[in-house]
Amino acid sequence: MGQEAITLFQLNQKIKGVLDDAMLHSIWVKAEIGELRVNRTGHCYLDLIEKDETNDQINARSRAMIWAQNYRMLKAYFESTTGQVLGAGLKVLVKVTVQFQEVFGLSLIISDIDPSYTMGDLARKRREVLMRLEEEGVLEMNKELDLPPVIQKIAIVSSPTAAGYGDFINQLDANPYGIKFYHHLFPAVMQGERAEQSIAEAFDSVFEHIGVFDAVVLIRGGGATIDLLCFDSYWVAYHIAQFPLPVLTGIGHERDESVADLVANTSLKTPTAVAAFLIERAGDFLTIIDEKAKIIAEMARDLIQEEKQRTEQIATSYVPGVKLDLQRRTGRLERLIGRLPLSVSRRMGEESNRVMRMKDKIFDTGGQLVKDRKAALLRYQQSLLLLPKHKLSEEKRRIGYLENTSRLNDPDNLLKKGYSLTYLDGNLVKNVSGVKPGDIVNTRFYDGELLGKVEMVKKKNKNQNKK
Amino acid sequence: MAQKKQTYNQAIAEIEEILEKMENEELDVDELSDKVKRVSELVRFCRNKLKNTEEEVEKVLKEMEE
Amino acid sequence: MAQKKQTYNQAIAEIEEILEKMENEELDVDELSDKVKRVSELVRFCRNKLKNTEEEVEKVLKEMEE
Amino acid sequence: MAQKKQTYNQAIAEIEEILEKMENEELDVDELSDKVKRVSELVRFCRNKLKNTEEEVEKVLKEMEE
Amino acid sequence: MAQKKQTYNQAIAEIEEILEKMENEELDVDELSDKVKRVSELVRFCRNKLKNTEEEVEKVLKEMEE
Amino acid sequence: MAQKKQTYNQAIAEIEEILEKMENEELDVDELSDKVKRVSELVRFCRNKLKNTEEEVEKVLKEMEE
Amino acid sequence: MAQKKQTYNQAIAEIEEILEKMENEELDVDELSDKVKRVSELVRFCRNKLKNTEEEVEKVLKEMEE
Repeated sequence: MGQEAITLFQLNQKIKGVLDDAMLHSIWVKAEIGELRVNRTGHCYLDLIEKDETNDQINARSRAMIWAQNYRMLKAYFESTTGQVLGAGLKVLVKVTVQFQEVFGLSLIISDIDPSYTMGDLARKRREVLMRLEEEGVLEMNKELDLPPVIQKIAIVSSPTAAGYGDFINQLDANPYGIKFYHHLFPAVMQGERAEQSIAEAFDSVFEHIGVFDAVVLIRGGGATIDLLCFDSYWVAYHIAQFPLPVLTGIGHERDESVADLVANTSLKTPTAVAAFLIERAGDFLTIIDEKAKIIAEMARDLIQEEKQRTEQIATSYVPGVKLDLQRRTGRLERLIGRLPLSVSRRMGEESNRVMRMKDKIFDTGGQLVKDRKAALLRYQQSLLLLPKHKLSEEKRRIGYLENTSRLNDPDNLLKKGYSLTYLDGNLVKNVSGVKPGDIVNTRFYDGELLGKVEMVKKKNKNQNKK
Repeated sequence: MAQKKQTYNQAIAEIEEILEKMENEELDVDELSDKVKRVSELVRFCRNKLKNTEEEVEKVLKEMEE
Repeated sequence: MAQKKQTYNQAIAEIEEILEKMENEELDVDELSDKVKRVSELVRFCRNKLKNTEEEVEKVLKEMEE
Repeated sequence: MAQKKQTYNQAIAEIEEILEKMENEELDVDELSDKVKRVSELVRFCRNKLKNTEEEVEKVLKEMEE
Repeated sequence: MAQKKQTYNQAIAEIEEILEKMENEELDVDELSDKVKRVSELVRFCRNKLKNTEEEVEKVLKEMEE
Repeated sequence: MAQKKQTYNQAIAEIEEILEKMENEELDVDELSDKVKRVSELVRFCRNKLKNTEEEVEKVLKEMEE
Repeated sequence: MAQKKQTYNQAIAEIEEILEKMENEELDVDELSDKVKRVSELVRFCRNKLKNTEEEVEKVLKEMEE
């Protein structure tokens, strides 16, 4: 004790004096909004924090506030620029003035906010989430699930109090096709810090009844409030992507699609759009079935009509066909018959001619034969006329010749020429040697004879006697 | 008469076969009247079949279209 | 008369054969009248066959049209 | 006269044989008149045969046309 | 009648199969009425399933609420 | 006179033989007139034969023509 | 005078024999003159023979010609 002491007020005055001297006006500070609330009068009170990148420990914390008048302006500007609700979890770049008040202590008065910083940060975070999902191979999983043609049993993940949910239900139940939709709500907090966890839990609950449902609808009930941070979160996206039923989202965003939308099987802008989609899809199915049935009905009728025509055509066409066939055959038969008389008469005529020719030939040949024989006979007859005459005349000639020859040797003829014959004692004297003088000889002439005595005998040379 | 098991298609096929033979003059006159009878039966069978089918189909379609 | 088993086609074939022989002078005068008789029988057979067939066919067709 | 069993063909063949002999002068005058008589008979036989055949055929053809 | 397990997918697949067969003219007159009946059943099944409340599903959902 | 059995051909052969002998001067004057007589007889025989044959043939042909 | 049985040929043969002897001067004048007489007789015989033969032949031929 005994030490000089100052009052708290004095101390705070001193601190205020130091801070004022430090001139900490209009400084741009990067921080994360830890907590944000607005009081009755519209002033906004925030908790700005800074976390250690590695272990998420809070390195720094400071209270901050935005005056109600400023807050209305900044909030609208921020939200319209970023499409994000100004609230906890966001990283912001704010212009602050450090203020110290004796009663309230240190506080940062925010006078301006740069939305582009927040947007960059969110975009980076989103990219990181998407990359992680991709690396894990789950990014497209839910998209790969076939969406049934009729999504009739629907698990709804939403906030029961949200107006969007009620509208969604009403829209489904009052669909114009009279289609019965079954739906069951799996309640979840759709905004704020607990949203991520709550949505993931809701999906887990759906999973327990997975056999009942055709699809999961994730719709956000919040009217004007646009707190979409949870839908970019890794865990929500992870649950959606890996869910074995197709997930349809109707989160109601204005600008970029959330990560939840990107991984969902089908993403639509609003719960209303989702309801309309489901109704139209089921309605389309009904229409398609009806149309196909109608086409089948038409085709069946056409087929029957076609077949009827075909049968009737056969029934009418084969009658003439048969008749034609019979006609053809009759014609063919009659043509054959027609050939008969002609070929018979031709054949008969030929034979008749042949016999006639033979007859004529016999006549000719027989006649010729007789004629030839007659001619031959005539030739013989002519030969007979000539040959004996010839023979006889030859013989005559021959006899004449013989007679002549004989006549030439007749001694009388010699005597006539002067030759004479001398006989001695009746014998013809052919030489003088047998005659001696004194012999009486008789000499014959052609016309008589002389008797005489041989006076002398003279003998000639032998040579001379040869004649 | 048509056999129990005969189908419309078989009947049509048989008719067409017979008609083709007829057109190609592959049919003896001796067979002709039998074949004509046969076709006649088959046509009757087909007509009945079509008529029954039409009635059944119409009934079903009317129910469906309501 | 035509044999029981003779078909129309066989009859036509026989007629054609005889006619062809006649036209090719392969037929003796001795056979000629027998063959012509044969043709005559066959023709009668064929005509009857055609006529009967036609009647049968007509009958069947009439029945069918009723 | 023609024998019972003689056919037209045999008759024609005999005529041709006789003709050939005549043409080849293989036929004696003594046989000639006999052969000519024979041919004459044969020709008459053939003509009768032809005539009869023709009549028969005519009859058959007329019957056929009725 | 529709099987317990039949889904919309199966129903439409079956309808489309029948339609395709018809379009490809693979459907006989013989099958026609059966197939049309089948389509009719399938359509009725789908309509019922779409428009009428299935008590079983209702029950399951109710149990879930508790 | 011609013998009963003598044929025309034999007669012709005898004629030819005699004529040949005549031509070859193998025939004596002593035989000559007998032989000439013989030929004469033969020729007459042949003539008659031919004449008869001719008449017969003519007769046959005339009959045939009728 | 010619003997009854003497033939023309024998006569000619005798003439020729005599003539041969004559030419060979085998005959003396006395025989010669006899022989000449004989030849003369023979010649006359032959001539007669020829004449008769000729007449006979002529007669026969004339008959034949008729």
